This record gives sequence, structure tokens and C-alpha cells, in this order.
Amino acid sequence: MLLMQIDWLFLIEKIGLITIILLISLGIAAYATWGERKVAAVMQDRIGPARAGIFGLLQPLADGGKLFFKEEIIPQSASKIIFVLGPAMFMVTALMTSVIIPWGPSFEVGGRIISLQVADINIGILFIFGVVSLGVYGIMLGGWASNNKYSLLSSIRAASQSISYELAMGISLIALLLLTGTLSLHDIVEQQHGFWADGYFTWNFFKQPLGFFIFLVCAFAELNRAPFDLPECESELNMGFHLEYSSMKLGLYLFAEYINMFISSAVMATLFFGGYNYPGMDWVSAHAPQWLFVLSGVTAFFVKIIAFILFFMLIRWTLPRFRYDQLMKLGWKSLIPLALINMLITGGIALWLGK
Amino acid sequence: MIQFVYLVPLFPLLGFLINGFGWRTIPKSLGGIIGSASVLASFVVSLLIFFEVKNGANATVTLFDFIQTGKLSIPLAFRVDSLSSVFLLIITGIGFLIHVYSTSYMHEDEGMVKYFAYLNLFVFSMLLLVLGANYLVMYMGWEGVGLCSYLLIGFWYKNNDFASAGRKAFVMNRIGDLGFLVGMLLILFNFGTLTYTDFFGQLNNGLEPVRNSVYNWIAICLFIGAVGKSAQIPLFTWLPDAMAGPTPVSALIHAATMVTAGVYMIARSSLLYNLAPDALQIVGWIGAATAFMAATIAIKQYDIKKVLAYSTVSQLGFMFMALGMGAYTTAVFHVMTHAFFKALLFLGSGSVIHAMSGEQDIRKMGGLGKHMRTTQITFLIGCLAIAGIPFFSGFFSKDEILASTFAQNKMIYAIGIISAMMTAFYMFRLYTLTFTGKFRGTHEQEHHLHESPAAITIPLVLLAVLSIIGGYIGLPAVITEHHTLAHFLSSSVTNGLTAHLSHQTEWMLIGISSFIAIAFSIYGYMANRQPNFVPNSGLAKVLENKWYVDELYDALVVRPINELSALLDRFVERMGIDGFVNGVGKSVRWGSDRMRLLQTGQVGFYIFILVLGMTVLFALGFFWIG
Amino acid sequence: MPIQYYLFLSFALFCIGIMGALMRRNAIIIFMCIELMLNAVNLLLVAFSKMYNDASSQIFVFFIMVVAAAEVAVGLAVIVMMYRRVHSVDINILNRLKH
Amino acid sequence: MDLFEILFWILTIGAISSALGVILSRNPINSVICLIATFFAISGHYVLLNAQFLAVVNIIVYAGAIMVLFLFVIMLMNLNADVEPQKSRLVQFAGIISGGILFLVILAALRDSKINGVLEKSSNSVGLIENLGKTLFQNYVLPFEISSVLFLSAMIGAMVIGKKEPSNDLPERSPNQN
Repeated sequence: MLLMQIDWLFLIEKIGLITIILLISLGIAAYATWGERKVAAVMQDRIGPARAGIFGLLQPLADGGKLFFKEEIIPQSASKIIFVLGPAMFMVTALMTSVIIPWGPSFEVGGRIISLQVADINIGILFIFGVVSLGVYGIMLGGWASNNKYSLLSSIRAASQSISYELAMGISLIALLLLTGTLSLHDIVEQQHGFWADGYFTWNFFKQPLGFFIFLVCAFAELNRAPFDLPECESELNMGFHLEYSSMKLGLYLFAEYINMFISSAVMATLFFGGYNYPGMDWVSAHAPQWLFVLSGVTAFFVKIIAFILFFMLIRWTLPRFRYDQLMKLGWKSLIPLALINMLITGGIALWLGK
Repeated sequence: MIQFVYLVPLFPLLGFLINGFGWRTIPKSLGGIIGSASVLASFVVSLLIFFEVKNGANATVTLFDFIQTGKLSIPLAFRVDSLSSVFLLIITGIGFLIHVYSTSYMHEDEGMVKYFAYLNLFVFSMLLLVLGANYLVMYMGWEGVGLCSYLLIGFWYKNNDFASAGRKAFVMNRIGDLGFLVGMLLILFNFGTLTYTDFFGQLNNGLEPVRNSVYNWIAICLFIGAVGKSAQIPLFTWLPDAMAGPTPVSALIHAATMVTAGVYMIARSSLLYNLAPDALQIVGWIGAATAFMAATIAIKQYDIKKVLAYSTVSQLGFMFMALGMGAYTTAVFHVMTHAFFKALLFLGSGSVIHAMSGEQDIRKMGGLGKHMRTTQITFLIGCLAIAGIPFFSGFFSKDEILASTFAQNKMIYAIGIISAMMTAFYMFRLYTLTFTGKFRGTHEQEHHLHESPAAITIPLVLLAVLSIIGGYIGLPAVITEHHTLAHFLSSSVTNGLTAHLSHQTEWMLIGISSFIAIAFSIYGYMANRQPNFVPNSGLAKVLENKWYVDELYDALVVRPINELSALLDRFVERMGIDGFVNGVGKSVRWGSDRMRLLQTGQVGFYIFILVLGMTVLFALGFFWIG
Repeated sequence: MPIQYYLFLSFALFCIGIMGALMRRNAIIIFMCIELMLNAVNLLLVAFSKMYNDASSQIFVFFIMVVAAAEVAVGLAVIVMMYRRVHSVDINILNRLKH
Repeated sequence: MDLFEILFWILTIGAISSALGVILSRNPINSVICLIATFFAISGHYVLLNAQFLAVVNIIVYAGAIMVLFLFVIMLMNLNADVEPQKSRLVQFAGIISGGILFLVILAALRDSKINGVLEKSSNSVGLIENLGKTLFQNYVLPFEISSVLFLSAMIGAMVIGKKEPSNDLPERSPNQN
């Protein structure tokens, strides 16, 4: 009885989508490590990885293989379960957000409308917040379970940093929500259809430049990326919360960071830069076959994501690290008031326009 | 105009508020103008209302309900009819004259603005008293005038005697007020209403006069209130002491208006008293006794204001005599004429005191007529009126009272005649000692003697005119069958059974009283032309000391109460109440000393107790109660 | 599905919270048990909201969350202060109120 | 047994077992993790009950903020199983007994109660954010504002309480030592 109720095709479709997304996430993350090295090399005027494959393209595989074959060490005084739980949670939370991102326009196959979004839930943005707020557990548990004071300090730093910046992030998004009027990411993307309509830019970036800026800075902080990489700053804390980790558990931490970067780029592209929309998409939709249109949308989306990832990397190798008190001051005394003012002004304008 | 009757008390209230809140900042002259103008405004409105009432209008104006519980509803309502409109005129008219008088009289005093505030508050309360459409509003006014009386008697509160005189007045009034309150509660209990119209309506519904019934008790209780307020035996001693206040106050409150509140109340409740013959008997006898006793005391007083005060008590006794005979309109008539001439006499005495720089002892006066002619003449007119010389106002009203007593109770009539005799005597004794003969004071005082300014003499002249003509609205039946005032009042006051006298008898009575008045006036004048003040002895000394009533009260009431209080303090207060209160404290302390063992300080234990209590409550709630 | 299922579930959670508060001496754990009890109540409220199709009880859940958050902020501050003074979070040490 | 009931039982077992984990584990960190798991199970129940918004808010507020604070405090104090104060067996036993008695009393009381509503499986729009927002800002504006004031005062209170007072036993640190 129960089995009959389930829409099998639907299940297969979603499982397929999830698999593809996971694979792509992992792939992108893997090649982001390569990209980072390359960018660093360019910035520092050297060649970068070049031995494995052409341009060192096989370098990520080599790295992965090395990590797999390293010895797995769990410190004697660590709490075993939590020590293992930490990187797992970090990885899981990193991957969870991808569920609600619309990767491309919906299309029709054999009478079924297939959307390139795993779940279009009506509280999409809140879901992102929920997952982001959970992300800190992986770091905290891992850092604490290592029973190492550097790790503990680092994890506490990470926790307070991410709690602090979550606030500004949330408030900056509230301003955006005042304009969109919906929490569903699918609807938000649909609202940014094309690039230019009725004499206005459709992308939210043009409506909320300040909000985007705040969101971007907070994203840096949440990702623990430079210039906010205080939890893992080599010079002070050795390596931060994954100091005691080795082998693939360390790999998970490193990997999850890149996945986080990828996903947050995707979120920013979705929320502020129109997701899979691109200028002139209506013309393409009218003149090209459906598969080409979908592919072009997905491509546009990935182009945006990769641009963001490159931006992240450029920033990392450009700006120096903040001091911890500077970081807190920026978060509490600059970004939150700025976000509040942005929200108030946006609210006022939305009210004035009668939305 | 009747629907705007609330303006009448409103103006003095406003005057009180302005003067009362600004008495530190408002200049004296402005305070006097505000005070007088507010009363003048009410007088004008009262006059307009009076003319409408004269044409047969009457109304009850309800402002709002201020007590509303269950079936009982007591509104703040004003009753405008012939009785209240007459009183309105007396209060605002004489009140206005006295306000004008006060602007000059009180001008030296630094508390003048405060004085006017009190005076306005008094006028407001008095108007509330006579305008109220139910006993509660009357009671409010009743207490209000008591308060103002207290404030004004003790106006010069820095003098200890004056302040205690104010307190005495207040306490004695409270004794009477308790009677009034009990009467009111009896009415409420038996009739379920305090509104006049409802109450009298129920009385009218075919109820026979029943002896010893509830009517008598209600009437007696209300009368006790009147005794306190109108200074009758046994609660009269406060009124002479009340002369401690400024003289205009004595004129307004303790002669013309407030003390007649008792008369007003009984006249207002005439229907009730008609059903209570026993109570009426008491009223009549007490009135007669008061008239007689006060007159005897007045003969031997040397303070100009004390003489007038006792004469006031005596005249009030006359009014109650009339009330006791069921001749309510006659009493109201006497209230009116008395208001004119007694206010005149008080104001005249004020003028004299003013001239004598505060000296009140008539033994030190004499021959003042040479220096202050206007005061002398007006005072003489007042004396003629009060003595009952024919063709002056007092003659008509007093004659009417005596006639009604003759018709009903010859004993009271005899007492009344003797009192009238003494009235004529002591008034002319007062006049002679004050205004004729040689000056007996110091040289400084003689040098200082002068006629008072216009603000004082003009009210005197006006009142003198009123004292002459005021009586003609109530000519006796032998002259004209149409008694103007009685006819006017008949719409709101129902006279009791009055036996009609033949014309012959009336003429005879008029003759007797005229003769007595004239004879004793002349005797009073002659006997005091060459005064020699030897210390009194025998009966005269008893009279000078006011029959030792104050001392009697002291021995009978004050000292036993003090003894009792000391006893109660020692046994009930110290041992009983204190012991109980301290015992409660001690037992709580003892109990908490034991209870605090429960306070282990262990949070876990507290949570445990909490859960346990919750469980028990749930169990009780679901299995036992539910 | 009858509402009883949710009634029993939330009472079970509530009673587990009470047991925890009774059994443990660690102030933080007791605090967490209180949060657990609050959540049990929240769950019941949401179940009733579903039963009556009424949003009000979900609003109550919001208010409970607000109060819980405020309580945690203050409570944890108190516990931190206490730890700073006596270097312990054992509630049995805090029995000075007795005196 | 349909999907709804299967999910109900899974979530219920998860909630109760992790709640038991909260009170039974000796290590406070484990307790925190168990409590987070409980919250997830309860959020799952919320989703079952069509209160998606509340479910996510529950995660954000409880799991994302409150429990992080707990974890923070526990880590700062470095509490673990070794320093965990233990009550005597008797007291623990009494706690279990009294809690159990309370549960039994309530169960017994509810067995005869007349609450017999039925939860429909069809989804409704009550839990949607639009609906909640309307209810909140139309019927409960005043409580909302008051609770915001409460929250603000709690925040300030927490800061005042938690502020390190200048104590005498710690040497005063000079500014350049920071």
C-alpha cells in the first residue's frame, strides 16, 4: 500500500538530480583547490601546480589520493565519537544548502515538468539561515574534541565570529525580502527574469547594492576565508581547529570549506545576480531548442558562480588578515548598523511604493 | 433659565478655584473682585430663576448620576422651586453685599485672597445645600458649609483660642451631622430613595400620622442635625464662640445663611414633619427653650458680637418655635427678615469694631454716634427691626410666629412673649451703650474714631432699606388675606394644621407684642443711659457666665470622656490591641523560625518539592475534583 | 491521527526534562532540561494549532522562544559569573540562601 | 500505517531517545549534542504538522543560537565527564521515580479526558509565513513589542551580569599587554 503511493518517477528524478549536484559540488570544490593554487601562483608570480596532467589538472586527484592513504590518527585524549562527528557534520552542513538552489530553468520531458531544484520549499532563505547557523557545530565540536588548546581557541573564535556575522547577514537579507515578498528561492529567481525589463534592471543587485555588499562581507566571515580567516590563521593558532586531524578527516574539513565557498557563491548568484537568468534569454528561449536553452541557463549560472569563486580567491591573496578586535568591531559596530539602516530605508521605500 | 441653574453654584466654585489655587500670587484687590463678581453673577442668575419660578415654573435638573448601585440611584441633581429660589436670593444677595463689605473690611489682612476663596467655597456649599434635589446633595453642602465655617472661624488660626473655637464649632456640628446621617440612612433603608420627590411622593400616598412610628424617628434624627447646625439647645455653645472669626463671616455664616440651614431642611421636609407630631412637639419646645435661654444670656453680655450671637441663637429659637407649630412658611419668613436685619447688625458692629481698632467690649464704647452717623442710623434700624417695633420687618415675622404659637400652645406663647421682651431690652441696651452717651475708651481710640468707607456703608444702607421693607411681603392676615410669601411658598412647603384665629384675637396679639416691644425698647434705652459696671452677682452672674453651660458640658461630657479614654488606653489599647498586634508579629517570627528549616538552599531540593506539589495538584485536580 | 499521540509525546518529553532537572547537579544541564520542557510545550501548542487550524498557538510558540532566548542569555551569564566565583557549576554549592 | 505515521514514530523514537540521552549522558557536551538532536526531531514533528516556518525557526533559534551558547559556555568552562558533579544513587532514583509518577498521573488523567481532536493529514496554510505574519502583526502586535523590549532588557542584563568586574586578586593589566 505504502509503496504504491510514492511517485517513483519523481523519486528517481530527484535522486538523479541530487547525485548530479553532489558530484558537481565535489568536482567544483576539488578544482577550486587547484584554482586557488593557480591564482596564488599568478599573484605571486610563479607557475603553480604543473606536474600532474596538463596545467596540473590532475593535481586534485593526486591530493585526494594522498589524503586517503595517510595514516588515520585519533589523539589519545580526544573524545572519539565527537572527534569523528565534527568533520562529518561540517561536510553535511556544507552540502545541505545545495538542496534548495535552483540550478537552471525547468523543462518538460514527456509531459513531466522537471525542475532543476531538489526542493522548492516556501521558506528557502530561512532554510539557508538554519543550515548556516548549524555550520558552526562542525568546527566547534571538532575543535573541542581534539583536546588541544589551539583547536579550542580556534573553534571558539570561529563560533563567535559566525554568530556575530549571522546577524548582519540576516538583516541585510530582510531588506531584500521586503522587496521580493517571498522566501522561495525559485520565486526570487523568477522575479529576476532576464536582465532588463520595463526600464529597470531586474537583478536584485541593482536594487540592493548595499545589502549585497553586507552579505558579501558576511559571507567571507562565515566561510572563515581571508581576510577573516582568524579561526585557522597559521601564524597564531598553528592550523586552527583541524590541527589534530589527519588523513581524510582533514580532507573533509578542507574540502567542505571549498564546497561552502561554492555554495555561498551559488546563493549570492541566486539572490542578487539573477541565478540562471542572463541578458537576452527570451530571445534564446524563442529561437533555440529547449535543451539548449536549459543548458545556456545552467551555464550562465555556473559562470556567475565561478566568477564569485575567483573573486574570493583574489581577495584572499590581496587583503591582509584582520585582528580579532577589528573583526568584532567591523561586525557589530559597522555592518549591523549599516544593515539596519539599509533595512529601514528599504522598508520605507517599499511602503512608499505601495508594495 | 432654570435649566442653567448649575451656573449658580458654578460661579462661586470657579471663584474658589481661582482664588484658592492662586492665593499666593493673586493681588488682594483682584482676589476681592473675583470673589465678589462670582457671587454677583450667581445673584443675577438667581434673580432670573426667581422670576421664572414666580411664574409657576419648577424643575429638577440632573447633571449626572454619581452613585449607581443596584436599585439605588443618586444623581447630582438640583431642585428649583419656590423654597430653594427664596434661599438662593438670600444667599447670593446678602452674600454679595457681605463680599463687597469684606473687600474693605479685610483689606489690611494678608490672607485676604485665601479668605475670599473660603468665602466663595462657603457660598458654593450653601447653594449646593439648598439646591440639592436629594438629601445626599444637601448633605454634601451641609458638610461643606461646616468645613467653611471651621476654616473661617479659625481664619486667624495663629490665635490659639480662635483655632479652638473653630474646632469646637466643627465638633459640635459633627454631633448634629451624625443625627442627620442616621436620619438619611433611615430614609434610605425604609423608602429606598433619597430624592425629595420620590420620598414625599411615597409619604403622600395615604399614610396616616402614626405615633412613635418610623417617621418620628427620621424626623427626630434630621432635627438633631438641624440642632447642631442651627445652634439649638443643647448644641448651641459653638455659635457664640464662632464670633472669633472675621465679622463679615459672622454676618454671613453665623447669622444670615448657614445657621438657617436647619430651618431650611425642616421646611423642605415639611411633609415628613406633618406626619410626625411628636417630633414637632420636640422641635417647638427646644426652639422655645433656646429662644428664652439665649435671650437671658444676651442681657448680661458685654462683647458687642457676643450679644448679637446670643440674639441670633434666640432668633433661631423663634424660628424653630414656628417650625414646631407647623408654620413652616412663617419660619422661612423669619429666616428672610432675620437675614436682613441680623446681617445689618453684624456688619454695623463690624463697622464699629473697625472704628475702634478691634475693640469689642461695649463697656469701653459709648457716644460713637457722633463720629459715625451712617452706622448709627442703620444700626438703629436693625435694632428696631429685631426688637419688633411695628412697621419694621422683624415685627411682621415675629408677630406671625407668636400668633401661631398662641393658636397652638399657650405655654410656648408665654415663653415667646418673654423672650421678645428681653430681645427688645438687650438690643436697646446694646445700642445705647454703644452709640449714645460719653465715650468711655482711651484717648487714642477716641482720636481714631471715624466713619467707615463706602464699601462698608453702602451694604449697610442697602440692608437697612431691606430691613424696613422686607416685612411687607408677609403682612398678617388681619391686614390682608393675601400673604404673599406664604402663597408663593405653598407650592413647595405644606404647612401643618394651623388653627385660625379670629381677627379680634389677632389685633389683640398685635397690640400686645407692639406694646411690649415699644415699652421694653424704651426701658432698655432709659436703663442704660448712665451705665455703671459693677461686678455682677447672683442670677446676673449666672447669666453673664451663660448659665455655666460650657462648664456643665465640660464636667458631664469632656472630662468623663477623657477619663474613659485613659482607661481604654491603658487596658484595651495597650494590652488588648497592642498585645494582639505584637502577638501576630511574634507568632509569625516564631513560625518562620521553624519554617526556614525547609529552606535548605539546595536548588535540587526545591525542584523536587516543586514537582511533588505539581503531581499532587494534578492528582487532586483530575481525580478528586474532576 | 488522534491528538492523544502528541499529548503523550510532549508529556513524555516534559517528564524527561523534569527527571533530568531532578537527577543532575550540573546547573547547565538543568538549564538544558528546562529548554527541553519548553520545547515539549511548544510541540503541544503546534499540535493544537494543527487540530484547530488556528495560527494563534503558533504565535505563542514564538513568544515562548523569545522568552527562552532571553532566559538563556541571562541564565548563562549568571552561570558564568557563578563559575567565575566558585569554580563550579554544582547547584549544591549554591546553598548560601539558607543562611 | 501510512507515511505520516511512519514518520511520526521515527521522529518520536528519535526525540525520546535523544531526550533520554540529554539527561543520562555523563559528558555535558554529549548532552548538548543529544539536545540538538531532540530539537531536530521536534522540528521534524513541526514539519509533519505543517508548521514549516516554525520548524526552521526552531532550528535557527534553538539549534543555531541557544545551543551554540550552551556549547560555548561548556567549552569555556572546560566541563567534561571527569568534573561532572554526580548526585547520589538515592537522589537520582528519587528523581526518576517522581518524574515517572508525574508522567503516570498525567497519563491516567488524560486517559479519561474528553480531548479527542483528530489531526487531519491534509496540509493547511496555517503554518505559512504569510498567515503567521498576519496573525502576529494584527492580533499580537502589543505582545510582540513588549517581548522585544523584554528581549532587549535581557540582552543588556546578560551583558551587565557577564561583564568581568575589576577584581582585586587579578593584577591590573596594562593596555600595551593586550
